[in-house]
Amino acid sequence: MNQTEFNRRQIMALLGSVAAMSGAGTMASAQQTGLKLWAPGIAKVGAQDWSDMEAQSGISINTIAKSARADESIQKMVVGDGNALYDAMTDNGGGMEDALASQGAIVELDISKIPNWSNILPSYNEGGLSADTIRHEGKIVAVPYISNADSLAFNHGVIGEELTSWEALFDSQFRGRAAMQNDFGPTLTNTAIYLKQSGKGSIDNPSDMTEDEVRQTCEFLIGLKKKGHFRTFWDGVQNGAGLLSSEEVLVSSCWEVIQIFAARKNGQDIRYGTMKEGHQSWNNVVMLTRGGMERGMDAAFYQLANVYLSPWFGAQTLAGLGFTPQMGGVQEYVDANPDMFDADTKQIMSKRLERKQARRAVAGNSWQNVFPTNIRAYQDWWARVQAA
Amino acid sequence: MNDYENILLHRLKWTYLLLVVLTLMTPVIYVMYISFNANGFGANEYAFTLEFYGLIFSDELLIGALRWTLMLAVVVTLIAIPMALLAAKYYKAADNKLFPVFLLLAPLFVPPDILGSALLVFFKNLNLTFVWLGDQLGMSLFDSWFRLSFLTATIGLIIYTIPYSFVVILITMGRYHPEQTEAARACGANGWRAFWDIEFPQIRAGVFSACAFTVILVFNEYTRTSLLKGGFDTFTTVLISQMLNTGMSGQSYAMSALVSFVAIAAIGSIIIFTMLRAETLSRVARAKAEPVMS
Amino acid sequence: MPDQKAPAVDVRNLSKHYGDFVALHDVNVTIAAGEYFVLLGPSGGGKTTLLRTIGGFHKPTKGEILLNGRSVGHLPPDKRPTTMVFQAYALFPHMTVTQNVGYGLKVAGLPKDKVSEKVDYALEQVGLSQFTHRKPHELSGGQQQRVQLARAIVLDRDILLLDEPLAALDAQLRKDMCLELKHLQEKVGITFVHVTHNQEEAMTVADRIALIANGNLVECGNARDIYRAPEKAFTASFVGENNMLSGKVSAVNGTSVIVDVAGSKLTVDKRGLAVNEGQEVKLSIRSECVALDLVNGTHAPSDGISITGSFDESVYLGLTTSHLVRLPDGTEMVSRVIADVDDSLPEAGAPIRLTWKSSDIRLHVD
Amino acid sequence: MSNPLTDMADGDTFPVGLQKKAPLRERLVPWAFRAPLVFMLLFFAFPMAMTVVFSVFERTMFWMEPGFTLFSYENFFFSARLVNFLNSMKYSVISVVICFAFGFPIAVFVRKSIPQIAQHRVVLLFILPFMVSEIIRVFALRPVLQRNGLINTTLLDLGIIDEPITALLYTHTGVVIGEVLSFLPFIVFSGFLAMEAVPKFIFEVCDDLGVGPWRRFKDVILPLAAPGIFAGSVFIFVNGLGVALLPNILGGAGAVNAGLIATQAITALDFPLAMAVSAIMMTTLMTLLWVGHRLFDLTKILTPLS
Repeated sequence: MNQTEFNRRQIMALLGSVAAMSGAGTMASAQQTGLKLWAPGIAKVGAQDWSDMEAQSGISINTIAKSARADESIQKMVVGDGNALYDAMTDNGGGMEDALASQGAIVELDISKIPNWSNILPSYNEGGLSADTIRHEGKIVAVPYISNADSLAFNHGVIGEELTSWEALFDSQFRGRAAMQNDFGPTLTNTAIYLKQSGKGSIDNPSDMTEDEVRQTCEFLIGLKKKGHFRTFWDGVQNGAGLLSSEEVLVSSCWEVIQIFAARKNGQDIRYGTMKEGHQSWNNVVMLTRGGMERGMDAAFYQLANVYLSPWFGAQTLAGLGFTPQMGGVQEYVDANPDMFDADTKQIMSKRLERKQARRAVAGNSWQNVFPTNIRAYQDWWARVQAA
Repeated sequence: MNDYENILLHRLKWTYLLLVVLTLMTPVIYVMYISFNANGFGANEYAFTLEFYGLIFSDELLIGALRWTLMLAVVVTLIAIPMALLAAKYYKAADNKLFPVFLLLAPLFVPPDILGSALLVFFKNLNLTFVWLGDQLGMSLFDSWFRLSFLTATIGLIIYTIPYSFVVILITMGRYHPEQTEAARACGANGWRAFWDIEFPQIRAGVFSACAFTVILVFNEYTRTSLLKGGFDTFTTVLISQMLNTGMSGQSYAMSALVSFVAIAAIGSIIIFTMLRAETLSRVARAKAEPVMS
Repeated sequence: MPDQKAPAVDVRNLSKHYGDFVALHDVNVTIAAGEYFVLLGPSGGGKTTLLRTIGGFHKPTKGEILLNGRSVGHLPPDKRPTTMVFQAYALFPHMTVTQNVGYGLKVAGLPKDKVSEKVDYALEQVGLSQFTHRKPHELSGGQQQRVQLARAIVLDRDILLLDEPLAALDAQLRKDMCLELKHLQEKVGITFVHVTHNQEEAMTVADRIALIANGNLVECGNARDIYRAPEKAFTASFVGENNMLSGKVSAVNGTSVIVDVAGSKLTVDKRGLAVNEGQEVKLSIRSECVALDLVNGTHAPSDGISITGSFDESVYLGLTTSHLVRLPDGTEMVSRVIADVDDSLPEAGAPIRLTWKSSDIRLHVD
Repeated sequence: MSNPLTDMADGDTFPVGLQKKAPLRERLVPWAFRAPLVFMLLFFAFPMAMTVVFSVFERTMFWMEPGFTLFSYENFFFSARLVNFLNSMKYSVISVVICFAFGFPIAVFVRKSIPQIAQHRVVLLFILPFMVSEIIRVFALRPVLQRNGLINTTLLDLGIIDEPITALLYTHTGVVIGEVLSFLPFIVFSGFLAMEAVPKFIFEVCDDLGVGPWRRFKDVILPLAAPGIFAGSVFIFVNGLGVALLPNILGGAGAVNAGLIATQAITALDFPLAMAVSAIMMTTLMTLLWVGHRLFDLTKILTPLS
């Protein structure tokens, strides 16, 4: 064997490994038989991993972690190879399901295959308030599993008084101690709600603003940012909770789960207020991708969707992460099996449910639309806010 | 270090050096510290626990990610190291040394995000052209060759790691005398035998440390992999997506602590091993030299 | 079996260019089988390039090389009937002496016992039998070169190439190694091609010496002819301590010429060279053939075989003493005498006459 | 110096005296040695060059289409992005200077007063921090620098400060701290390589001539080690400019560098802008390396190796 032998063999090895790799790549993904679910951590309840969800739904679930960013999921599902990789995915209703359905990335659902669909919240039925958040052109394309009205978390221990208005978030007394989410969807909608209700800006519909309305909102934020009002913009639950629990910030617009984690971390008195101007309400939905349908994973999907609409899931998510259940009958379920939660968890759950009703009752609420009509304006202006 | 140098100043410099290494190591030590804390990241009270280390191997997501990362590390090393070896041999024999050096060391100077996004767009376009080509020719053989997948991640990581292994191998080759290859050829060995019997055993240390270095680099790399990988998750992308979502789980800290502990042990043993060998060699040499003098 | 009458090495108009630098220019040389042939010359003269081209480490730009009558221009070193000993660094540091010497045989695929038997014999020949398990860095310079020799001869190749094998050794060890090399060659009987810039080493070991300078083969001959009767001016200037004089031919009569050098007329044997009047020529006289004429001083008439100058100084070198004399035109001549001169020497600057035998002065035209 | 390319090429025997054209196999072998370069040309040089082409494409809803528009460049140069880019350049230079001030003396110390065999091992110590992934290292900085972080609490306990310093995190200083801690080892490596060009006797000669450490550094070490130092500084400068991680996690208002702009553009599906930023970064890098090569021939860095 001589030098040329070595080089030819070495080149063969190179080509061999390239073929093996692509083979390995596809082989490995095929070998995972379970439902390939692209979802964030908040889509599971119970145990640290997905074992409880799998037990309830009777299918095996392979989750791939998903971040909250809307444009990332659009890029993955439409331009990227999302359909080849994922059978089902979650995202914000009232916007994302229209975008994905319009691009044929997700398919219409046959709700007859979801027994628990009967106890879904009435507002989701035909003509209901949030009916269109799970439909695209009248056809049901998504199943809601959690929803909430996002509000302001504040450090009651330090501040000493209950905050009931978004004014506090932008007030100079919290200069350098305020934070908002690093995503244009929730942040711009929340600010727009405040500007509209407080009369400081002429904004018609905070969840689908015109270019000029986006400019007003962003310039308001840029002005504050230049004055050093915002300590930072948080990304993800751990970051958001860390800011509050370490008293890095005293007020922060965030998800309720962040307020719960922050309060639980060091036992400080961190609360989630009810804002008089209104809240940005949203829901998270689970969808069946076209690829999932083609690979015949729809049966497994329907079983999972059934669990998401079961009172068991509703009770668990309310107790654990503090999200609003999407179905009725949760209270009866909790009474039916008293040993599931200890006494004070039940008490917390009912108090949370009460406050959620109070928040949902506020007139100014408006939906968070992650896929507004002129999304380009949102993105360009948001880049300016980030760069300010 | 001659005899007249002020011994105190010398020790001061040594302490400064070790202090700098320690400050650079604080994140590593901090991660290990957290991995034993029951109530995790950022909590005030500290409760020692080994629970998370137990959880590592039951956490399906983490193990799956680990498997992908190991596969990626092995494949990248198997391709990058022979390439670095060939490139080093070419560099040694080339008369125009500027071109190979520039081409092989330039990836060091390209920031990760820039390299990642440039390759991402390039591969997407390449894939689109291949698909278009496939449609023209009416066959779909290479439709999915360059879609973002294991292959694109491997190519990106090869480009990232080859400068490091190229330099490491070049350093060990610096000490090799080419006359020995010629002597082997004069003894009747052909090109390959001369390389395998004579040159390789002497640069083996460099090649192995280049392999270890590449595996560690691939293991800890996040930016380029996250931009170029397909549907699978590697070790770092799982950690990050957890960080950006519900927060790094206890076992994630445990896993990264374990990985860095293993890597440090590997590098540490190389240091100790070379120290011991140098010690024994010099002692043997001294022993041999003794009789002549007496 | 290579046919007997073909020369071991036959180099035909070999040229080697590195870009525009000409390392070898149209070299022709033939080395007979079993001959100890030395390539002597200044460093950078092209002798190593010639050796390495014969060994297959360089490809000729023009011309051809035949080993034992076969053209080998395109063959790599391992496919040629040659093997090589290097100046240094050529032993495999990670192998013991036995492994080093036996490597060629292992590559050739000989069975283990045959290899160890031949290796022991080769080590015995070079006197290293008790160093078998040492590593190269545990050997002295001389021992390392002996291991290289053993490693080469164990292969029973036809031609052994040596690239300045003794350059790295100190003077005394080099002397002993020269004799060892000569005896080894006689014992083994194969062709040796030895490159060196050391004249003494060349003359000790060589059957024939080729002088190579700036890419050209200047001259070829046995040690005695090269030393006593150098053909070319360069050979004279390089081998031995020759006085080089240049002058103009003033008259040609029969077999000798009169050359005007620094004011004196010298008669030199033409040696059959085509020379005409007025031509610039070079003359060479070995310094030991030049004697100080203390007897009749400068007033004796010039007889064509002597020259006058002023005494400079004398240098005592133990065996010999060199007397330096400055000629009127500034050139310096050396007279080297064996005996220790006890009688008084002229003071510096005193006029002196140098005489020599007419057969000792040689005419060179190029 | 024999040329391995040619000797390795003629791998087999031929009938005696036959001088036919070299077979395919012999011409193939030199190509095996060029394979790595071809790979790098195909998958590194070519894609980076293509960024210029893609940066002038038209932006569509989800991808881009061939066309010619300078909108991306206009979008970059006439917006806050340019200010951020120049700002991040300024802070990168600051971190280069800090890294050099802290790191280079270590390289000089290792080269000067540590025995030859131990030198490589000491430099190896600086590889240890890379055993943890770059992202975890930066994330771990947050609890150290934040309001009730490690530094603030220790300083408060020692009474040096009475209320926590908030400038350490979510500010440009935070980014610079992150850059220095991430890239300091690289100045030690490149310094160590650069010091290879400074022969050992220099230190004895300078002591002999009574040259103080500062003058020795300025007049002797700096000129000799310049190529290595320059390469190390360019490495840190360009990475400081391009690593999106640091400003993203440690930076606050306005702390946005080219890398972050590019990745944000990718997430916002504005691929032409991302390519424009990459093209601008590559041109900055090329000019820097070209200037460096003109000032001090950069191949000198690797000469001690070959």
